[in-house]
Amino acid sequence: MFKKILIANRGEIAVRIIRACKELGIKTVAVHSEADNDALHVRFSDESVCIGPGPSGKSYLNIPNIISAAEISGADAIHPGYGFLAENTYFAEVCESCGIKFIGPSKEAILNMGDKAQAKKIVRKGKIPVIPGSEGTISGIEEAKELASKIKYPVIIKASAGGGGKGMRVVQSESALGNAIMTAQSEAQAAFGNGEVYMEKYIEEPRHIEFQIMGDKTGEVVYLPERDCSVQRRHQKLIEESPSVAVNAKLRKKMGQAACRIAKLVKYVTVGTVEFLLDKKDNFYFVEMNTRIQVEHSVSELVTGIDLVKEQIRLAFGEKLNIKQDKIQSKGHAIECRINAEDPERDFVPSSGTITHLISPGGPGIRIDTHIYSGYQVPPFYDSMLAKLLVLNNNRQGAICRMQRALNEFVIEGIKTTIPFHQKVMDNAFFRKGEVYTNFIQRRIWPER
Amino acid sequence: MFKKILIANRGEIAVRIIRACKELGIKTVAVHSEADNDALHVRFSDESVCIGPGPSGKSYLNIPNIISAAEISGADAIHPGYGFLAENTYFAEVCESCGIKFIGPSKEAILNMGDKAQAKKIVRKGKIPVIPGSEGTISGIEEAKELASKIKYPVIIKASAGGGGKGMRVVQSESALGNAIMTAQSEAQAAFGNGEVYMEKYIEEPRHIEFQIMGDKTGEVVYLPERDCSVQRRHQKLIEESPSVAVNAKLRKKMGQAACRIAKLVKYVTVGTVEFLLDKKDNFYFVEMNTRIQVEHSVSELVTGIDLVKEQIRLAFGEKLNIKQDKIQSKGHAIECRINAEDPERDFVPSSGTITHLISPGGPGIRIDTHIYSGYQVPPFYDSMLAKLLVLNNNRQGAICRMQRALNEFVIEGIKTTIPFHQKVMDNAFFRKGEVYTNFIQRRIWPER
Amino acid sequence: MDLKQMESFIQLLDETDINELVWEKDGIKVAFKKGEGQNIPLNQKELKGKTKTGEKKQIIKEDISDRDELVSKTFLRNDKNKYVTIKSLMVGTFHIISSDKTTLVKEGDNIRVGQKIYIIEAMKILKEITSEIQGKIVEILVEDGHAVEYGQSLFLIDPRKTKQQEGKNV
Amino acid sequence: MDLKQMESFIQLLDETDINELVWEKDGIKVAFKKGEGQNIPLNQKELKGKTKTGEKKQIIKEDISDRDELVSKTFLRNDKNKYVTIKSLMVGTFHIISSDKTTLVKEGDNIRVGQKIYIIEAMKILKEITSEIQGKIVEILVEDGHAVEYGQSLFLIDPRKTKQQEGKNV
Repeated sequence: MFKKILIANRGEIAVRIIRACKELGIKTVAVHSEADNDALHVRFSDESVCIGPGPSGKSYLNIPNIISAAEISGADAIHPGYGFLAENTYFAEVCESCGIKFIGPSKEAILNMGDKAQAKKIVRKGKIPVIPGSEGTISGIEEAKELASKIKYPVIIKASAGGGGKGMRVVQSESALGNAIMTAQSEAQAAFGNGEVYMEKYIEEPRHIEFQIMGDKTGEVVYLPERDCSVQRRHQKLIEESPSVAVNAKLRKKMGQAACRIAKLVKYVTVGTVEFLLDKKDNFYFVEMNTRIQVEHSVSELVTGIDLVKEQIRLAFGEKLNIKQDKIQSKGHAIECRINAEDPERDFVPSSGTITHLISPGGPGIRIDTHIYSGYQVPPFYDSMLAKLLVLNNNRQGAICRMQRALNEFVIEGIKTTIPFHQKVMDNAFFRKGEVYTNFIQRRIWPER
Repeated sequence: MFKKILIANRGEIAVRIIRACKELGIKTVAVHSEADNDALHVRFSDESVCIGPGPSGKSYLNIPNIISAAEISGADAIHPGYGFLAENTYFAEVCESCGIKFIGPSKEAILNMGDKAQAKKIVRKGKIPVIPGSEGTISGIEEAKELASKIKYPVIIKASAGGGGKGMRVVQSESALGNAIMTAQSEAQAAFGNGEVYMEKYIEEPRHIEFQIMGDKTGEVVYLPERDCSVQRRHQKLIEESPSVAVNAKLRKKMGQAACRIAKLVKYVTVGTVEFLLDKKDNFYFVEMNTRIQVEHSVSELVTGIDLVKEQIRLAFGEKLNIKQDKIQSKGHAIECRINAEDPERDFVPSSGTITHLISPGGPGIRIDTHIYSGYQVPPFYDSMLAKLLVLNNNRQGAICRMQRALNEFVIEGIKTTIPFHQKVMDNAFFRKGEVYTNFIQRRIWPER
Repeated sequence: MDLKQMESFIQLLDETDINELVWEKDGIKVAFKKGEGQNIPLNQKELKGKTKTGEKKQIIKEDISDRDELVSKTFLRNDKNKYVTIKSLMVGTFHIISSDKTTLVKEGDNIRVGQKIYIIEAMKILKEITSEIQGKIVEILVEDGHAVEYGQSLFLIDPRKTKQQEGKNV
Repeated sequence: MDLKQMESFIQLLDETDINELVWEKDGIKVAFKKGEGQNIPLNQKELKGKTKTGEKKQIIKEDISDRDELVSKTFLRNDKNKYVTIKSLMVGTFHIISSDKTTLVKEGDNIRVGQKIYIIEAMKILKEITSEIQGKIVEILVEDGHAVEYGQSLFLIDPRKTKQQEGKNV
């Protein structure tokens, strides 16, 4: 096994990785910016190296200093966590050339899955559905009509350069297509200085369903029960749960096997996630693959009892999978709320400052992953996640009740947090019924926004 | 179901009960002393009533004020927690006469099991072994010899009024019996002013093994997998785990069924615990029954996923057991460390004061039940337990590793705690091998004391 | 560290502008801290002494929108040496009107030691409470029929009032 | 600590302007605290303003048994405006002896802007670092061949020294 792992990250995931290493008997090296001198990952690790000033471009993204820190501390592996350098093929390459194991899949797998067009091409080869649409941009109306009638209405026209709803048009029938394309093009031109648009089949009220997979060097891949991450705001996941109310045993098997097939196509080793959109008729479409550990991995850990970070380290070292697909079972229902330093009343504007008072929820069925403590100063440089609050209970109803009482117990004073937002969601009748699609927040929580 | 429950307790167990009530949708009333104005159970409850000054004799044991608090707040039930009034038959009787449900077994069951001699009589009726010995005190040497040869050597002579090893003599053979009795008698006379002694079979290096049971009003009783509570100091449990390395499936069933038989003999409703001593040849002896929820109930909750406090409330209300014996299964190995405000380096002398800095362990497989927070003042009036730190993992070895990393993460500044003691135990080779008997601490940790 | 060492430390510390010093070795811990600053005029110091945390908290809890109320309460508290509070030692329902509809006491009444001043109903039993002090009732702080907890203030008493009156009466 | 010792402490404490003292040994803890607010002369207050928290912490960490050391460090820090620290902007192994065995600089050397003063080895590459300031090397804070992190102090420089000399040289 590895002797010493350098963790090229900060916050809760750095702490999470240190925990796994401690339980595996592996020494740890924390790297940190000057803004993180008092951070828990620095406190909990065996050694620490300051690698730069606060802004992450000069510290957590500073490849030479991170590699050098691994060298001077004698680390034989680097765990990149999520974000920062986790999906950076150049970093993976540098690690390899320096004889340091990058804890993740091969750089080829990262590359193949990192490029969306390339990823879709590979996935199509595996006969897994991707959202049908134009190969590139569309211009001619006749060409567009032909494609639309092939992929079937409704379709959506999207700006190639776009985002945030600009240059986007949903089209229900052929008669509206010409106008929609023209409006989208001119909107896109105005918004992004680029009028190019493309067409995709429009999935009405989809759910975001993802499968955690684990692969070893012998080519064996297993999947864990799905996570439903439909509660999103601007493509940022806020609440994740497992299992999904929309997935029955048969669909789970079908989607899980599809996820494994994709992983096998890129010879995937360690842990990763295959993300799908699921429509109301149980059709699912590949969206992307995350070639790293994710924030929401803990949801799957709670329901299965599998320690994914330990498995990730073991698999990266070259060990074989030690669990068979038929032994992976869900032991209940888990929900995760991401507690962010953001003001939900003010459009989720980030909040930084000192945590003056902290009371953490406890008791049965609670898991907290956090790097904060009473007196902790939230630096302004990094992402706003303060804590992941997770609950496990026998069923979804029980898990929601438990989450409600845990949110009520959670006291974080000194900064604004998303706790009130989560309380609102747990109270929401549609959420409680499980009627949650990717438009849930704008439709059910803050329709006015 | 009950509408509103008054919790006649404080500390972690009061918080624990409030958590169960919240998840059941039951309103809560906290009672508290003036020393507990800022306590978490006061903060987390729906209502609170001050019932007296700091010393528990005037507050948490003040029956009129507690009953009156239930009346003015309109509570329809009282949960006594553990300690204080939990096994007070008079209190249970007053509750009954005031039309308030006492959440526990019938007062007859408390009475029958509370008197040790009475309890043993009942248990013998059920053909469950109790430690053989004299019915009362012994005086004549011939009578003693006869008894000793019947129950077989080694035997132990104990002071009737005694405790703490004074007036206690282990006798290996008949030749030493006469002298031993005389020495014990004179020692007892000197120490307690009472020279009466009695005889019991001496169990060499026993384990403390206990079974959590649940009974309903139809007379059905189930048991949960055993807890091993052998790590004790002066009969105070410090570490509990489940399952026990000394109990295999066959013995578990035998002992569990014995526990259920005892519960049935006293028509036991709600949750309770039957305690046994287990010798090295798998002989077990009934010691006592605790007719209440116990500190270490959370260990069983972790391994089984059953919420014992919720079940206790449900069963007290008159509902039926909703789980069958064959569905109760252990999902791993759990260990609990009681973190007390005591200085293990100074003979566990209690430590009170303000908690100036607190960092709680987190991540996978951790459960914390506590009423402390950063800034909390530990009052000098009550028992010294600050927190229960529990871990769950696939096996005992994994659970110990996890406990080690959790203890390392746990920062409590401002007062002395038993964290260093627990770290010492987790490191101990005998503990790690599972060679833990009730003399473990004096023999393996601090033999000099 | 012995006394000798400590002395030199203290002197050293006194001569420097070091303000705080903690020394820890093998379980021995010595901490020094110098004065925080200060020629505060004597009268201010006295004032400070009077404001206790507990009181501050109570004032904060009250509705500050009613300024007159606040001022009067503050006044009462500043004057607290003058007044005595009778607190409840029982949990129960407070009655000032007895079962035969007579009001036991009202604001402005002079009460004497041993006089029945209120009734606590607890566990269906009415318990009559007599005063342990004499004085004039400045304010009754709880309404008849309301629940009270342990330590809750029930009456504000001016103990000097009757003394004077008694003086006259004698 | 007995009563006798306690008395001498109290006297000692009374004579100084030390305000607080905590003494702990084998679980015995003695804490003294003087009344708040005491005629500290103005000039002392001014001096106090100069002691910053960061510095206090550092002093505390040092072994106070060596009093000369303490004084000298304190002196250095009080004089810190005089000196400039050269810090590492890279993580790696610090070299002051180059590959051809020549020592680049030593304590007491005068350095000029652009002079090669040390080498950082990172990712098997040796990077020569030149000075951005001129002055005299008061102290080299890291030994040759030791690892350094970002922001670690490497040299203590007295920037005035060469200015004077240069003045003479010119």
